[in-house]
Amino acid sequence: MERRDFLKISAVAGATAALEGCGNPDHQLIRFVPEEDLLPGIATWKPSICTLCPAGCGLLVRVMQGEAEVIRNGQLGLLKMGLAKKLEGNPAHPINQGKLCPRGQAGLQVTYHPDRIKAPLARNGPRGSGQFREVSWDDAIKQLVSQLSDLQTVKPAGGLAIVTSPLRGQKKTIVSAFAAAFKNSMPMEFAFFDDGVLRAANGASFGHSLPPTVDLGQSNYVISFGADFLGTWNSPVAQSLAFGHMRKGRPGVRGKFVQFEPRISQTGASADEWIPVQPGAEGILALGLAHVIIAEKLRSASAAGHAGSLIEGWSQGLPDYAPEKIAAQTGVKSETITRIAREAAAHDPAVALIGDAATAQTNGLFNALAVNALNALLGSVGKPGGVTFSPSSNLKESNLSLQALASQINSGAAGVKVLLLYNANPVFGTPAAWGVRAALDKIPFIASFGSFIDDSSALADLILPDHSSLESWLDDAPVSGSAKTVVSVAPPAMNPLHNTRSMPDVLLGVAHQLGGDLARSLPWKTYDEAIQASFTALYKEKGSETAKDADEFWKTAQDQGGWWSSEEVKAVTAGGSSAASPKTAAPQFDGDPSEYRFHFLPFASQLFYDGSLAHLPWMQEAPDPLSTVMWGTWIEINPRTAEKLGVNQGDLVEVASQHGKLQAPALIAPGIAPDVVAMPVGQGHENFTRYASGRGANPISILSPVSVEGTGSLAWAATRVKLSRAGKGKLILFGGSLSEASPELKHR
Amino acid sequence: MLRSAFRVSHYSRVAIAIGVVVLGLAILERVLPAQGTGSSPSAQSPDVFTTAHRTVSDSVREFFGLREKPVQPIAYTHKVHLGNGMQCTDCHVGVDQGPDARIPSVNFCMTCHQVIATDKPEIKKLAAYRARGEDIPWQRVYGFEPSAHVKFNHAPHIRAGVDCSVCHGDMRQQTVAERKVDHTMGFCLNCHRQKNVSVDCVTCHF
Amino acid sequence: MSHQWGMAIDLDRCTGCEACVVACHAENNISTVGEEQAELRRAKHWIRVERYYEGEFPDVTVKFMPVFCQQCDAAPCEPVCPTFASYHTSEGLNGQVYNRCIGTRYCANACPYVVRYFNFYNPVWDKPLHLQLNPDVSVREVGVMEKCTFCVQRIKAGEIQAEAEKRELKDGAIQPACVQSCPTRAMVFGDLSDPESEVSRLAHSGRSTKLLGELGTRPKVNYLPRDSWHGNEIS
Amino acid sequence: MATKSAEQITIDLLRPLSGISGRWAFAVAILGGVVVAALSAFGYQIYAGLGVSGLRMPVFWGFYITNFVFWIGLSHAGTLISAILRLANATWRRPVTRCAEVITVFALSIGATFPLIHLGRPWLAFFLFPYPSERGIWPNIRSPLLWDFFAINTYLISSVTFLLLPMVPDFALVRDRAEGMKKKIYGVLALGWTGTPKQWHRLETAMHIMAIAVIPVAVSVHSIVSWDFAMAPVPMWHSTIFAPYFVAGAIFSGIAALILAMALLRKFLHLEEYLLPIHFENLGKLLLVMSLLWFYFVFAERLTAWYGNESSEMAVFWTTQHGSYSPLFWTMVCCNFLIPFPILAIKKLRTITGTAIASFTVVIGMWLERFLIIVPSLSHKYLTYSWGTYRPTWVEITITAGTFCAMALLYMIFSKIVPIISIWELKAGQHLKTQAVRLVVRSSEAGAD
Repeated sequence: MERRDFLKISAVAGATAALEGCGNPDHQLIRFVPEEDLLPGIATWKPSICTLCPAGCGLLVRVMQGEAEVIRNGQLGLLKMGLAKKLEGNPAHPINQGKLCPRGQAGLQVTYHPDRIKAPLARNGPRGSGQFREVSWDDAIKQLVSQLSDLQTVKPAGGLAIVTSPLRGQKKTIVSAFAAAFKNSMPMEFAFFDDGVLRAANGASFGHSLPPTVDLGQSNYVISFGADFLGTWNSPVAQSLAFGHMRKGRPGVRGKFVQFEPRISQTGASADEWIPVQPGAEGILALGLAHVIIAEKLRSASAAGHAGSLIEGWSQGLPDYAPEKIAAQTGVKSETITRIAREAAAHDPAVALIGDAATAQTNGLFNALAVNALNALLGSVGKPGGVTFSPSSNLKESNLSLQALASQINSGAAGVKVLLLYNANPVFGTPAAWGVRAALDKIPFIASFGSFIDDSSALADLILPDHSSLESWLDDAPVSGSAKTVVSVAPPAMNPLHNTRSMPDVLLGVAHQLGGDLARSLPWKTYDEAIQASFTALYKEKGSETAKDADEFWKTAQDQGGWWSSEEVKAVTAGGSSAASPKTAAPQFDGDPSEYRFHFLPFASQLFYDGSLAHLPWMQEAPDPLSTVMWGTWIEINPRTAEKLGVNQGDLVEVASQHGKLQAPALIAPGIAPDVVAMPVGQGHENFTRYASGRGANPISILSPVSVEGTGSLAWAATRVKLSRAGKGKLILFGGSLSEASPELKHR
Repeated sequence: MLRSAFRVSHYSRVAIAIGVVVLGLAILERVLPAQGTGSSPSAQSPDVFTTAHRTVSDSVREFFGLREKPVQPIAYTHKVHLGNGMQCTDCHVGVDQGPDARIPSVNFCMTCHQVIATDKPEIKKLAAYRARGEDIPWQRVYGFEPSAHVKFNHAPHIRAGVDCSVCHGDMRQQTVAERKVDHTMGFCLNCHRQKNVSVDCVTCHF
Repeated sequence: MSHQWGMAIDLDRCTGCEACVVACHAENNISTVGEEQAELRRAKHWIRVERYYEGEFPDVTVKFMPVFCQQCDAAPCEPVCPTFASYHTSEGLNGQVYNRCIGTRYCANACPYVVRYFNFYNPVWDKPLHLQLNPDVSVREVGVMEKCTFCVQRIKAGEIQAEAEKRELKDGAIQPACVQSCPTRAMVFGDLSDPESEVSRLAHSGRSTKLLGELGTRPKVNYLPRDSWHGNEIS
Repeated sequence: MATKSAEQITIDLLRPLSGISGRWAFAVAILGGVVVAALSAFGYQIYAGLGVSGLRMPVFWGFYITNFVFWIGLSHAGTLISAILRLANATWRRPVTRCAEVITVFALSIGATFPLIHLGRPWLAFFLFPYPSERGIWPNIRSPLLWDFFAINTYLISSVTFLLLPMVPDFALVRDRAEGMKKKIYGVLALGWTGTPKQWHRLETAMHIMAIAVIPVAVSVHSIVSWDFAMAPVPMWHSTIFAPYFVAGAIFSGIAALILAMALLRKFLHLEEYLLPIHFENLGKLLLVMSLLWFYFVFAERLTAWYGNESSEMAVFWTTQHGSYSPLFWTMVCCNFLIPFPILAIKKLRTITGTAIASFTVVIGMWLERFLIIVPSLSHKYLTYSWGTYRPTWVEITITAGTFCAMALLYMIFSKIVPIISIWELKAGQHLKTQAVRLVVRSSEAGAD
């Protein structure tokens, strides 16, 4: 929104308008007959579900009557309709109990975004040119059907790839069933911040391949290894609620919170003790703590059970992990290690959690297993104030990784003829080194269900815009954040603004046109039918005590936003698989330390999460909690390092890895290790609406393609980089100063 | 030279000059979209919403409180409807529950006018709207300028037993609704003072 | 005795997550000014989370502090306004009457907390973003000062509702958007004139402090500073 | 001054009124151009919004208020000085007073426009007038801005009267020597002055009353201007020293402006025989005193702030002392003290050129002073998180330049319409002198007997 331009452009527009002598355009628009019966000025609150991150918080949507410009049977006009005015947490929902994070609240702007795709689009001009023409839904679906029916022939020309965000509930059922009906189909779920490592580790240690639910509220001592659990990790709202309770919710009791990480995160900022640790050394540190606890007989090694047995030398009391031995490697003083270990052991229940960068090192799995073992040793698994696992719902891990697929396509090993994209932006979310972009170019037909033209859907041949989450039926089964079993459901909170259709409905429609096994495997006509079916099943299984029949069960679920078990399910550790744990404790880094002198630490932006929210003006203009940066990105550098490099606040800095380089303004802050530079994920979209396109740089693009040993996940914290000053940059800060003591006073 | 400055012919020239300037300003005023004056050029572009007026003239008009008389698409007569024993709240639903009174939609009218007085020209208009699937583009009669920042709420006034006619005139006497009462701040304050209810600014302005 | 609305913020709970900031934008029709204006430091955040680093690596600590209009009882912003656009309401709020404001910006200079925000231009929403605008809150125009109102629209709605139902207002029945959203329940809103209310309890707890209290502005927002760990220390 | 004949004086001083030189017209054109530019800049600001200025959080007052204080300060040149000189019956004042009083009227009217220019919604400025309305809302009398509003209006009215009164006989003089339209106009302005002793008597008493009345008004005006700042709890603003500090500064800059004006008039209107070195000499001495006084005030203010060592004040203190604003600060000190002091202190240098140079630097210095009072304090308030900075835009700069040109323009036009030196007062001076001579002669004769 360039002011000056406004002045120029619209002065002209104004002139013409005035000369034509026409009045306010609104007056010329016809008014359609209202479709719903609402009282003006009176708000109604409708339950919904937040779909912006995997936490799956419950929403209440404030709906009021308003007048919107809509298109009805090809004509533009004004329609009095219920409009979502505000998103708040659903107080009844066990995950977020009426609270909501900034991202969740900004979800409102997704629905009303000026650059939302308003109708199905077909590519018009060369791929990636961003030229599309509007088509009718019938034509669009016909096109998709014809493409897919080719794949159903006896000898298909190629496979069907479906790349989606991690799905749950009936959406997942529908997508997998749809994929299953094709000969060689490759459904895969992609998210940059995936929890694959945690799932693997928890599966191995405790037999639950799920992210943990941490009962912080009851805990007296919390040790977090790099997990930004108050900001973006896992189920932040649930964890924030619990954190508040841990701090001040229990009269006379205040738990301690220690954070180990190389760069102070928003979560680390709230820690009682923030202790920098060498990147990738978290596991070693955890075992160091375990060593002290065992050595000082504060707990017996056997207490750790299976989780401990996965760690080499556990039964011998981890001789290699004596504090003084690991002090250098971890960068943490041995006495600190000892002290923390003693405090943790002395303050039952104590709990350790790990996430984010700590699990995104080459040794991420080892780190996670080590922390699991520490938890087990502290006896905090499946106990109040410890980690529990909500009973798993339908979660089928997709076997194939996007990296593998891309390389197969590029090498010609796999022939993918049709790609369906839903809620995933692989072009933005994968390192350039994966070659996803090239792979997409090789795919003859790409259909996207996206609501926006983003870096990936810009390459699509067909765009079938999905409803916004407020306009569509939703169901979800959160896997973390509450010890209760939670199955959320929500009818549409408002009527669609544009000519869009819900993705599952489109798939079901296509399935029925294709017929055959596919149609049989998807018996429902619409998504809500599918959801209702799942709730009928749920009623048979669990619901009988809460409702007299399936219909009532279904009704109440819709009214309160889902169904949740009354009792808290304490999932006990089910032995766990004897997956061979990785032997190597030490992390590997891509790049020769002598040349690439700095660890490159991307981190989830509190406002943009993984970048999927960079198109929301509220998120762009809200100051980042720590840097206070608005409308841009930055590279966080330790003051001493900056001094050595001759870099000042706001200078443009070039960051180069072995796989690419980028430029961003420097932010000089004390909370980061001198040998680490950090950069938020989220900005740097080539193509993502007027608010995010071409803004800042994307750290993911320069990451090395190494993956976490023993899993398919990307080791996104394992890249080394070199820095150089590249001139003056632009850094928009909301905060005037770093510290309360005014710098001017130094002169005294 | 100084003397020459006062020759009459000079005056005429001055007069002409002034005339030209005034004219120029007038033209500018028409075409220039005002911004600071409460109106932004962007108001011209249909794809942004702003508090701005569309032209300087708009803002000037509002500044002096000039409002043109609303012209209703259908000559709805309150007189007849109320005469037939209908109540205000029959159509203006919600007035006793919330801030605004509902203006009935074409469907609502047609519930009766399916059968009643279907031959009358105005009712034919009504039916035509319904047939086209359009709602009736009623024009506002009352209502505060946005720049007044008044947040009026009907419900408490109804509950306090203030009769509709106090603020809207006696609709029994009106056919098409007219602005019988001028909703100035003074008008509101008088009543608030008499009934000694709050005259705190934030009671209405927020 | 009329209500005296006040707030208490437990900084030991606050995690600087900014939920309150976005909640406020959503509730109060605060426009986003865009990159160019943000660079000129004209972004409007009625509530902002102030962040202060202390110490140098590796001994770094960070303080978060949500700062917004403190609704002072002795507010410097009120007497200086020549038109009564900024004035003290009967319920102890610092009222801001937009239609009275002529934009002297004197109030903003007088305010020691720098929590008053000025509309340097008319706000602009790219359609259809404007459909989100809250009809219960004014949309301010150019040249007008604006600031946190303690969500007066919610207070009014609450009072009208209670009056309609012929009942007393319950403590916690009214919540400003920021308080409602706060994921750690760090913010508590209520009636300071009611000694039973949660906010009074916190305000009179030993921990309560006032921001720049030494200036004698008598703010109605109470800050409970970050606590330290009292567990049995081990050497 | 070599005693001139009354006729000669009249001719000399009326000369500027007849005829317009090309140079004059050219200058007017240039200045007028800038003024028009400034006006259109203001128009653009109203049209586009205050955003076109460089104001931002937390600096909500910038160039406009700086100019406001500066011009109001300048206005203390005339009325105050001439009033004091009248009461002190300093004979050398006679050629000076009118140039001085004119400065007051113009500077004041220019200064008074700035509160309007700086408003976010200038079209609502009428809210400041106390007028009865159905709303039953009056302006807030607790607000220093309202005090300003009244004080400035009072001052404007009184100083206009103070200027006009002694102009009446001169208008009559012009009337008597003109014919046609010109005669008519000046006839009206002369208010039927015929020069009867009665009229002379009334004029003298009126002038005396005005002279006494206007001094407290002038003092109050600038005290109130200072209270616009001193009343707000802003670091380095909230200080008791401000009122006298501002008044002193005002007179300081006022005298400087007066000297400058006189120097220019002398040069361009060829008044060498009327504006004599002695006048500059005396005013120079006054300026010297004020310069010392100014330095004393600044020193006192800074010392107490520094000694008090109150952290919020220190932030402002250091940012001006050797922070980002220090270049401006030290320039100000040079302009207001280090340069003018020696020039004015050393008798050799206290020449017309000398005093003119000194005055020039002082005018600049005093403008900077006002800027440095306003901006650094606002940009460094209590919460460091809210600290900011300020850069003016072309709009503010144009408008500022415009006001300086407007001043010059008004002055030039005035000097073409009214004798810039009070003719009758000068004659009166002459008269007294000759009388004095006669007395001396008589007494010597008497002594001879």
